[in-house]
Amino acid sequence: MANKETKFIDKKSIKELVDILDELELTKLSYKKGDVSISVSKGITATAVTSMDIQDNSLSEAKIDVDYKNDPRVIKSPMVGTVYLQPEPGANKFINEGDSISIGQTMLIIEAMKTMNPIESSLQGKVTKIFVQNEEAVEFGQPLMLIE
Amino acid sequence: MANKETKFIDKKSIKELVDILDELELTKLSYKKGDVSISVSKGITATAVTSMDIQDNSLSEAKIDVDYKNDPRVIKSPMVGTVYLQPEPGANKFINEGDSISIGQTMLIIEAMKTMNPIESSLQGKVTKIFVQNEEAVEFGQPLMLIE
Amino acid sequence: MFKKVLIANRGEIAVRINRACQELGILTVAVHSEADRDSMHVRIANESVCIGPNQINKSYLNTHALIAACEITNAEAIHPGYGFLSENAGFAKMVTAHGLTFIGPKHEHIEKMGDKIQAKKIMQKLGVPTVPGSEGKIINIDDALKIGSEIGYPVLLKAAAGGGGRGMKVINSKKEMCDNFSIVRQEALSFFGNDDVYIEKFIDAPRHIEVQVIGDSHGNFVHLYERDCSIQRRNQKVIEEAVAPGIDNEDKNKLFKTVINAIKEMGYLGVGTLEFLYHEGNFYFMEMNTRLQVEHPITEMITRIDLVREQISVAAGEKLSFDQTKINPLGHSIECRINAEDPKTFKPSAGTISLYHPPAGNGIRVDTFIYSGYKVPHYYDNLLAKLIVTGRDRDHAIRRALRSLDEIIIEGTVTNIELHKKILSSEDFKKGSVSIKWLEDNIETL
Amino acid sequence: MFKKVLIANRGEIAVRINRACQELGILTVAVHSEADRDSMHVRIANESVCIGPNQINKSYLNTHALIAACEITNAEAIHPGYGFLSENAGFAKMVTAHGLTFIGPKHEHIEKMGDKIQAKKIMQKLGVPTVPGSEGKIINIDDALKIGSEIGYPVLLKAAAGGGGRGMKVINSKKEMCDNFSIVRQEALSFFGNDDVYIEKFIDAPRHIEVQVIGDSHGNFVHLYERDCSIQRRNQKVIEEAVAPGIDNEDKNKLFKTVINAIKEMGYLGVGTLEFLYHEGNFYFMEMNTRLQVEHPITEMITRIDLVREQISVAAGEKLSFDQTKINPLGHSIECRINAEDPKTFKPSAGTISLYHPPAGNGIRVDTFIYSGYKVPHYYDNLLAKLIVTGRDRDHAIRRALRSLDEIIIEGTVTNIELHKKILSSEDFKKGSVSIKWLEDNIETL
Repeated sequence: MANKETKFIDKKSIKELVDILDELELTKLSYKKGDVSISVSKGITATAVTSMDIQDNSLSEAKIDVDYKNDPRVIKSPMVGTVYLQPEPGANKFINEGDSISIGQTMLIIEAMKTMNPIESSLQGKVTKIFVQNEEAVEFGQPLMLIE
Repeated sequence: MANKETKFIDKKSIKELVDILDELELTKLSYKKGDVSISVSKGITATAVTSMDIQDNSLSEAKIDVDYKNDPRVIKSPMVGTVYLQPEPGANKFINEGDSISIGQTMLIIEAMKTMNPIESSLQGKVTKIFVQNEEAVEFGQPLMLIE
Repeated sequence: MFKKVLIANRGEIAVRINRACQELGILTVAVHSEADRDSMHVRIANESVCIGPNQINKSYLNTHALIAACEITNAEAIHPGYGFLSENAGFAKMVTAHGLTFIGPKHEHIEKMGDKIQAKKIMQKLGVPTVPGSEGKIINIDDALKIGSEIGYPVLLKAAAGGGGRGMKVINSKKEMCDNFSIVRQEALSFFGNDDVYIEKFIDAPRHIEVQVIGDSHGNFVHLYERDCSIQRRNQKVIEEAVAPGIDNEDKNKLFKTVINAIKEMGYLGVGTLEFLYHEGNFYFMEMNTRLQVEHPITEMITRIDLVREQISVAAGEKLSFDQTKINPLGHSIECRINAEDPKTFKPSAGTISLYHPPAGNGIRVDTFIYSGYKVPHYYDNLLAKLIVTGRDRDHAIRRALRSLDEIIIEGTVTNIELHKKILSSEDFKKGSVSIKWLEDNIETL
Repeated sequence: MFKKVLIANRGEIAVRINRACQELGILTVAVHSEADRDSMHVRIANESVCIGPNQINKSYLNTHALIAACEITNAEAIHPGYGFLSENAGFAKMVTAHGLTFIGPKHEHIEKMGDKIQAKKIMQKLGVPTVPGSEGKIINIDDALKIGSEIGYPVLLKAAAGGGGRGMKVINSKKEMCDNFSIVRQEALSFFGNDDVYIEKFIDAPRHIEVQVIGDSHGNFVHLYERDCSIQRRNQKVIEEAVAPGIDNEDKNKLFKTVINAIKEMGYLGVGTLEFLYHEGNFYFMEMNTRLQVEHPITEMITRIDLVREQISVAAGEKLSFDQTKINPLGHSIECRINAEDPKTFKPSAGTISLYHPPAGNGIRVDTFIYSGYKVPHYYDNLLAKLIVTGRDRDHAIRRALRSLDEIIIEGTVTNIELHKKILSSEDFKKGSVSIKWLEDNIETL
């Protein structure tokens, strides 16, 4: 018994502190009483990422609200290329804001390597926003249309 | 009841500190009372300073509890040099742990540039700790004695 | 000169190429996968295009997306870096077909040197020393046994389409040849889609010596001396140095002469590296890499030639800015490849770099793409940084490397920094001239 | 060679010297004030000693503490760096008297060159071209007027003990001489504790050209070409380059000859710099700095000589590792002094460096002591880092500097990085050969 009392490492107290750390969502907790002191930390926090963001040179980032990037209602560009909103110069647009669209319907064309690629809608609903202009260059993953 | 009194970790106080931490929008809060000290941290931690601390090459840091650095009861070295605890080899020490000391009394000698510099106490009281060994090298600001 | 160049790569080499372009006044287009949006090569480029999702075959190997990215940005040329599409003759051809410039050799040279059997034949014909072996591919066991007897066991049985140390087996006897011949062909087929194999004399414990060359389209061909890349683990280079310690100058000059003659005969364009095994005073051609090497900076340091700048210039049709007489190597340079890997298991690691502090000062160059706060994606290779140190001589360079490795701080991921320290502190390394087997044989006791 | 050296300095130069020592296999002792406990020079040294509180006169200028620190650590030599005690003849003498080695010239040379009148006389005698002026100090107005008439107005009235641009006044006429003579003497007395003044021809809008020299104790004396330090603000150098653009080689070689002759006659030991004004093809000796210069790295880059290494070696009694024939400058190198200062008011700044990311790659060297998380103390000077870029020619070096300045990130304190970009982008700078007045005249419109 006496032996147990004098055990160097008090794992129980450490565990208890970690539980408190978790519960109170702390990053660091130090505790000292008498000649025992324990300090526990969790979760490295990286601060530099945003600091490094000194320039934004991507094609889309500046123009498109970044929130749409992960919006499931948004159809994003499956390829790099140039957007055409109508089948040929002078023709009507495939789709206008406010139009309804069905799955499989051509929404626009992306030209890449001299090839015209019709892009079909994977969603059904009303086109509430078209993010791209005619003849605009788009990159992979760039939001094209919002369908609600 | 008695068991509760002597419980090692005082979770209630930790919680209270975290509440204060949150309320005052702090990232770190340390508290010390008697022999208990608690430190809690949250959010962004500037990790670089301590992270850089990969080696400790100073003369004193490793040996002296860093807490004593700012303790007003401690007399620190006013110069760089070599400590002598007695006036000459074989003689009695100027002072021993447990002795009383008065202001102006020589506590030790520091040799620098072949000159013996008697170091006098600026405090009065009982010498409870002598941090330095005979012939030990000391740097500026290094704790010499604790006087209570 | 080009007005705008697209850099079809990522990581430290994309950063390296970006810098060379900007110093030439060329605008740059970075391409990136979705995972690499925050990567350094994207940040420092003039423009960037996301070309696909995280998987390399859908992004960095996506030839159509790369051409399309040139189209929408009006980039005139593509620099492929190393790895990825850099030695893909089909891509080089495609780039040219689209009226763009591929910053690299002509696609015929990529193709010829990509086939190891053909490459060896060509070099042999051009007077470059090669490993004794079969004249070409071996299709039946009888021929294999005949050649085995001729050059004497042990021999190497190699897949023609292999490379980087894969697709080869040491055969010690007639019996082993009989046992393994069809197995190796089978493996070659399944790994490389081609069951052509050939036989070479097996050279035990050689050194890896390679010669850097460059050619322009005006008939100028220069070698930039050699590099020693013998410090390897599982055929991956760990430390490289220039020049190679302890090799007779006369032997080297003789080799350089045959090498220059060969690339002149080929009409080679751009940078290239001829890799040799070196054993007991003899060089044996292994293969030619028709691209920039990871370890090109050590050659830059001792020759004071910016290889990437010259590579871009000659691709744009300009003359080399120097000739052979200007190449007088000075000092000694060592490169340590700093990988994110477990020091015990050597498994690649990832994670967020919570703190990065590079070594600095006289003679130190660090080529990297990491920064404090950068999240290293686990999709790509694990080279974090190249520490390149240059000193007045080999001993000085080693000391400089050691003090630099003491200074560097990379937190948030495990690295092989300690391994580098151990290698550079070892007596064997200090003496120089270790073989390509040395690191594997000694790694436990370093 | 020394076993252990104490570095009596802080900041980037202490880090620089520490690296040179460690590369020579010498153990290092850092000294520091209480404020500098976390400073980089303390972290990378083998040992450290706290020598006093924050004020420099109680710590870095505390000669007794420095000697005592050598005693307790058994350091055999003291490297003073630049500034602080580096040109204090008394300290050099004291160090020697204690059986230690002062890594610098003999104290007699420090003393002689520290007195500007005496220095000029000595150099004149040794054939070095000087500014026409009084042979020595002027003690009365009659002599002042006589010399003013002889050399012709405008003239400079200078304090013998002045330096760094302080203690001097332009005198445009006889009347101004009468009005100002006693005022300048009075100021000299109160600033420098010495009212000796002398008169020199005033050279309007010259360039600042300086020559790097080194000597050993075996009779070897070498010059390492020149640096152009004309980009100055309030007599503080901002950008330096090597070699100086647009100066006739024959004129330079003639100058180097007289310089080498002079330091040979002196029996000069260690590194030193002779500063000249350059105007219309003529050089005029200003002063000699008997220590390492802040801008020594640009000379290192173009000559490939490690000046600090050589400085330590010759102080230890060794021979220079090279002779004049080995010094063939290659390429062009530029140093930008990155200061913590307000870009509008130029006031020194302090603060915690929340993020530091240096530029890197081919041709880039950064000498610094800052790191992410470092708290810059406000007690000391505000030089944070020296960005040293080297290219194949001046134009390449300028482009390299510009791309590096785009890459560097220092957050948490204001810096003069934008000023450097403006200077390097200006047409005047690109053309070369601006005068020491150029920056001040153009700073508003850059």
